[in-house]
Amino acid sequence: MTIPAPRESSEDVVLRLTDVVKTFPGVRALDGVQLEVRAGEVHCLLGQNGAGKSTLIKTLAGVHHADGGEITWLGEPFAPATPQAAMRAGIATIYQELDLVDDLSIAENAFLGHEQTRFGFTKRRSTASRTKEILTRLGHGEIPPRQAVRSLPAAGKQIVSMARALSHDAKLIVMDEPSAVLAHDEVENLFRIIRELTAENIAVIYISHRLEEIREIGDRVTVLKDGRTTAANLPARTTPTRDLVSKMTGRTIEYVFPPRRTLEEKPPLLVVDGLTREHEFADVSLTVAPGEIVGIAGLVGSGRSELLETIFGARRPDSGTITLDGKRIRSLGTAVRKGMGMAPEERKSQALLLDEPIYKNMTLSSFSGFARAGFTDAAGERKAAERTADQLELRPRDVMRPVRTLSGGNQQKVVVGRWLLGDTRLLLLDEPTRGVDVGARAELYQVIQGLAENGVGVLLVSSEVPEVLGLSDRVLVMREGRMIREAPADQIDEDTVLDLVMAGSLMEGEPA
Amino acid sequence: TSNTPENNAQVNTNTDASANPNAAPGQKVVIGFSAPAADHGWIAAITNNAKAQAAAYPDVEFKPVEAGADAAAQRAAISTLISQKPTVIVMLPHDGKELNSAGIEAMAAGIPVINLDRAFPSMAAYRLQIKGDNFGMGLAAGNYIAQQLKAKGVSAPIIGEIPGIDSLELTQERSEGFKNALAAHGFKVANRRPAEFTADSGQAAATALLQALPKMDALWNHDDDQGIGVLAAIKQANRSEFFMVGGAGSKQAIDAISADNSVLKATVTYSPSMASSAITLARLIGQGKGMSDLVELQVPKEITLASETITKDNASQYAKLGF
Amino acid sequence: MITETAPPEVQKRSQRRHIDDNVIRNLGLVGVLILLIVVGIITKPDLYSDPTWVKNNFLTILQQASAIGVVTVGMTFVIIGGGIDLSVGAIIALAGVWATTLATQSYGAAGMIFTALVVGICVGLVNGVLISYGKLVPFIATLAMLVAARGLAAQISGKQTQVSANTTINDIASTKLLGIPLLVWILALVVAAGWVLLNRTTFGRRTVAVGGNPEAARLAGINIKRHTLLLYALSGLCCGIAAIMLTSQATSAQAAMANLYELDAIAAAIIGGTLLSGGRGTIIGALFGVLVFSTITNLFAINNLSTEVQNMVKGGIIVLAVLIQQFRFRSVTQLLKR
Amino acid sequence: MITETAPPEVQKRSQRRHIDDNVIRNLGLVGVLILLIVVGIITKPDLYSDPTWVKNNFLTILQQASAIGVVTVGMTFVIIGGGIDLSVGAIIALAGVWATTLATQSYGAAGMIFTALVVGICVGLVNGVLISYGKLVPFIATLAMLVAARGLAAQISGKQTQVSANTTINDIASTKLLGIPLLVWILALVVAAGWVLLNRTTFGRRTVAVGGNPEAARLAGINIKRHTLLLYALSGLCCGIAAIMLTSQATSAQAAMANLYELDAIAAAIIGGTLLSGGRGTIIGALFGVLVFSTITNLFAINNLSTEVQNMVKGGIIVLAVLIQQFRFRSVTQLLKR
Ligand SMILES: Nc1ncnc2c1ncn2[C@@H]1O[C@H](COP(=O)(O)OP(=O)(O)OP(=O)(O)O)[C@@H](O)[C@H]1O
Ligand SMILES: Nc1ncnc2c1ncn2[C@@H]1O[C@H](COP(=O)(O)OP(=O)(O)OP(=O)(O)O)[C@@H](O)[C@H]1O
Ligand SMILES: O[C@@H]1[C@@H](O)[C@H](O)OC[C@H]1O
Ligand SMILES: [Mg+2]
Ligand SMILES: [Mg+2]
Repeated sequence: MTIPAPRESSEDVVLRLTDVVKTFPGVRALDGVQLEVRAGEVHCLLGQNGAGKSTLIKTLAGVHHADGGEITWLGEPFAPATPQAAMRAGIATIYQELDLVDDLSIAENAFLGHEQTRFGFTKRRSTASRTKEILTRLGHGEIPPRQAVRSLPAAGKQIVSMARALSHDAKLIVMDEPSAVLAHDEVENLFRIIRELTAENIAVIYISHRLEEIREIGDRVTVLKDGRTTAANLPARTTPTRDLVSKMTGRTIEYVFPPRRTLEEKPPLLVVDGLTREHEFADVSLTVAPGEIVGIAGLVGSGRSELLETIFGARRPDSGTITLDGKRIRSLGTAVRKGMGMAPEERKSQALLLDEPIYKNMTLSSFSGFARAGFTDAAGERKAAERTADQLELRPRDVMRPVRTLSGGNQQKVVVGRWLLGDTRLLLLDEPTRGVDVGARAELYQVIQGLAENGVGVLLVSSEVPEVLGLSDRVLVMREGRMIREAPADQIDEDTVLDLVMAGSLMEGEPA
Repeated sequence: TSNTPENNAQVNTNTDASANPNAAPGQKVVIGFSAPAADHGWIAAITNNAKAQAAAYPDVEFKPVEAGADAAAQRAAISTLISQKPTVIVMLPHDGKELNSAGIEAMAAGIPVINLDRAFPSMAAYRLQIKGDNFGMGLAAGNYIAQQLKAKGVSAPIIGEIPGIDSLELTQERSEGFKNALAAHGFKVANRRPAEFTADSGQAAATALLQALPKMDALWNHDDDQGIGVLAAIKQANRSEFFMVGGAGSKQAIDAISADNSVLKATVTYSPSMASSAITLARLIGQGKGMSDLVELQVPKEITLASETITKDNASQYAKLGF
Repeated sequence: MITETAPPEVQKRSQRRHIDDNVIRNLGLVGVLILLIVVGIITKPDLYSDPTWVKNNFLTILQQASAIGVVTVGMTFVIIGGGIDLSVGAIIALAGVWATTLATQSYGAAGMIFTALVVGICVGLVNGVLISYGKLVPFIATLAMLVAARGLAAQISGKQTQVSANTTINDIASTKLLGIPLLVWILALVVAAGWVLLNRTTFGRRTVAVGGNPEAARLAGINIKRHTLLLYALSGLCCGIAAIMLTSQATSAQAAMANLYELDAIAAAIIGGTLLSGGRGTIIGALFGVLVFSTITNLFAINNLSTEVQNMVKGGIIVLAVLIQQFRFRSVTQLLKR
Repeated sequence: MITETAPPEVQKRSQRRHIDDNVIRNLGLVGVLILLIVVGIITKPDLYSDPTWVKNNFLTILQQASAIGVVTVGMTFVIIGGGIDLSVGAIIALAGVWATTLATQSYGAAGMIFTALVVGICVGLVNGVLISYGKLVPFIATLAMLVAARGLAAQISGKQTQVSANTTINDIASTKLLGIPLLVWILALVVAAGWVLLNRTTFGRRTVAVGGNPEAARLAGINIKRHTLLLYALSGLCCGIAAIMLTSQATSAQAAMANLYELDAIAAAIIGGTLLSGGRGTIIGALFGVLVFSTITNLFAINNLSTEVQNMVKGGIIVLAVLIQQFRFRSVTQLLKR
């Protein structure tokens, strides 16, 4: 594999990695990485789930220690022993898994590990005011620094993570999938901040699975595959998607949605009528027909997750009814028995038993079905799981592996696969492609469509408007807990949805 | 009780063969010994006394086995001991009823068992039973208190009681005896706060009791070791309107009684010297001898020590017997 | 219908790997056991030179482990399911005392056994209700039960040691089947049943799910409240069985019996590889954990160590056992991965 | 530089909410305390009609809570930091016994206090090393220490109750300052210091981080191992202080002292709102937890309840206390959310 040599050996290169290797027991996570980052640029890292992006940045951050290769930072050899050393050297990191302490305040989180103190006592006032400054800079001056992080939604937490990175006097800020939990407008806000940073000659390493973002904010792209650099310093705006994807996956996958099918009219499978939960959503009515994919678009915090969970019976509605196939759903137990399934928003905390093998995770809701007289049928479960793994192109296909060892995208497939095993007739999907790489994403789309073709109704929540539009037959737009618009997917476009979602107030009179 | 090393007066040193023919060295006796792990002074004294008494006889080999933390552990220890075939076994069981079967097992194996302090219910489980009189101890305490109060002319006295570990049967027996003695005089216990035979638990129980009874006339504390804490609590609460009776007869308590500078005016004995006697008698049983002052050729089957009442007047006599 | 796909090499290897975590942990414990026995042989060669004694000693160790072993099986389920049961000792006492009241004894052995089991299950159910429906932290709910059940046991027994006059019950402890004590058979049976229940039934699968990730279990349609309830009832049942075993061994029961069994059972389960935070654990590991403790006790007994030295050494051995286990665990895993 | 674009609302309601969680929890406990006192007044109106008695009773409750209160402060730190310390009672015994040997007593009060504190800290450090560097589960490491330290204490004391002949030490328990017992002042001091340490210092904030999200703490550059070590040393220090307090109260020390303090301290911390899984807890809550227990004991004493009834009722009260707390907690939170 030939790697294009750096085009210029200018002095403004702040970070250079040569042949960096990092092995975990049994896994060679980094297997010869080359990377070159210049001051003031946004350098994007691209790669499939499990390619080694997070491992790479953790090596830079002093969390992991490289087993081989060379790192130069500001012209000096660099091997940070601890996260603190890296931070002191001027490298701040926003980690992929939110790294906040729920019971500390926002200000305390921002300055955790480098607290402002006098004789060991925390200087609370100045910590709070400095945090406030940073939050204001981040466009969120309204967040009170003394509030506990626990009370923030995911997007708010992401902002605190950014505030923490900015609380250091950094020359390089590494961002590992910062946009994964952000809504469209929040991403714009993030980009504004990144531009301010680079204007100050601060370098940014930006990781995302969303190619459009890389086009918009990135300067150069380095692609990782299986722990190796397969392409370095590609121009972010002009490199054709086809090339990027093939460098990442070794294949050419079209990052497109499967062709739309024609739906036959059928009586609805799911009927939701006047569903309300105080402070979350109000008076939501919707239907899903067999074989139909209904997408819900909306901002983060608009109450979509809560709506799905309520439909699934995991939360009790204040009022309204849920009917599946003419039968009222009043509890989660009946929902599952009647053929409803849900892939929740937070894979790790809501869906997976990370230390259990893949097949047991897949059969988590159906193992009783395999069992005879209460005795489980492990072989049967394994076979079925293997079939599903094939169907989903799960990698690795080995269903005995603990789920923990899978990359994010593949973990998501396991969650979806769970509901392919029973006879699921209605599938609720909450952000099914969050953190999932381009290749896996395309596969998931195929699977979802395949399900629909087999008559399964799908209710999909996604913060990515193109995904909602591309995948759904019908689109619902939700804002502040209310359905404000419903339209067939081919009669609504991205701009309209975004307008509805954000400047929604202008549309108040619009029919739902 | 005290951390002062000293000579042990609880041991029978009358081993001069000229004066006492039983003391003449005889055939060798291996005495297996098992008592619960010491968690307070009295039990510690039991083990120490047994050991010291055995050492006083040249013809005795002392084989102690640790009885561990509970009845199950002691059963296991006894099994091990039986397999080693000692001449006799001296056993202070965790609980007489729970170890009854162990006694039977040893007797069946041809090893005479000396049941110390906590009684086996079955006569077949022991050759000799030597124990203190728990009921009698309560009785003695109750009688002393009643007499004193009568003498003072108190008609409706407020009497407190601080027993030891309340779930033990021996505690129940003591309290029963106490209750009976008081009832004979028309008195009753106003408040009863159990401790755990330890000084800190004694302090806590006494503090609670003193709080519950703002005025008190008499107090019986079952155990002198926990009494250290009880006395401390009384002092801390600045109380002195009542008198107190102890239990067991520790050195510390006897000294305090003779000094007469605290509320402690008496203690009723339950002496760990019974362990020394048990060893002496075990030796005789092992050698097939009787007690020389008695006509009988063999040691009797049951001996119950009388609970004596130590007061200022006779304290000097008991001073050396305090443990 | 059944298609036989040739499994790829990778699969075989990793299949072994996953299972091996537990196996290696257990191997570590077996190593500790062997070490303890070797120390026994070195310190007491005379005893160990007698084959009959060795056999008997082995059975004694097992027998001493039997009641606490049964309790530990129940405890392991509760912990894997994300809970903890501090009341096991108290439940045993209550069940034992209740089964040996004169009234109960008048119904004979069957009545006594029935009573012990029912009392155990019922107390377990109360724990379960408090925890799953009352939303009490398991630690607090079962601590409250510990206190209350011992109180009730003292009340029922009048703080007396209640002697069992029932020879059938008393004989359980002395009966042997095929040369092996009945109590050991009971332990074997409970361990086997526990193993099957955990590894081969839907109940076991739910237990792992509920303890490993309650939210995921709930969203997969598992009724976690009911399951939690059942787990505590199961632990209560094990206590009921243990109550009969202990009553038979002591031919009596009393309110203070099975003192601190909760600590022993929890410790054995954890040493056996059960995660205190739930979601992972093995029955065989728990059994080994119990055996380690009962072998330590045996070693002390044959060497007649004084209690205080015993305790000091025991603390050291526990630490050592876990360290050995960890050491083997890591290094062997590394080796296998190569 | 700072551009003020209209920010999207990521953040909406109730910044009061978090602080209130704790305050409300504590209010619940205050409610329970008041309830207990009211029951006392109803059942013993004669006693409660005497103001001097009421004052004394109040001080007695505090005084009896003082040693266990100090231990609970240390325990709360350990639990918030994601651990548990089962050895507190044993450390107290060892520190107490060591401080009252004849040799130590010959160095006078200062020597005794110094010894108790140093023993406490050292044992705590051993716990900490085993847990953070030896990677032992805290439950197992401190359980092993429980056993070993009590063994060592028995060895040192020769299983005797060691009487303190030092009047300075013995007087601590009977001294009053401004009408309030010195022991209560010590408790107040430790609680205040604990509160400041937890809420106003980096040490405290890092404790929350280490227990709440160890990975995040590590990524923030906190030395988790060293911090864990310090937490156990802190708990050991609290035990050393408590050892002196108890020794002074009982004018003696022995190997069995402070029996089961571990359970009491853990229970008080949890009832006070500390999460057993770490990351959350309050010192004030822990204090209230201790006070609830010591008030219950007081209520039982003035009503002369028998041990067995006491225990049964106590179990019930614990459950009730937590339920009341939960109830208030939920409903008030709901109110605030409106
Ligand atoms: N601590 C660890 N121990 C063992 N294996 C690890 C560890 N961390 C990462 N890995 C493995 O290293 C490989 C690279 O993982 P990494 O998290 O760097 O991928 P990534 O490119 O960030 O993926 P994603 O896009 O899903 O975040 C994966 O196979 C992963 O399973
Ligand atoms: N600042 C805040 N403080 C407390 N709760 C908040 C705050 N912001 C939002 N929430 C809560 O978050 C919930 C909605 O958040 P959530 O992000 O899950 O919505 P969503 O529409 O499902 O978005 P997504 O699909 O991205 O998950 C609401 O119930 C709201 O009460
Ligand atoms: O342990 C008990 C002891 O403390 C008490 O004083 O006397 C009887 C003993 O069994
Ligand atoms: Mg990653
Ligand atoms: Mg959501």
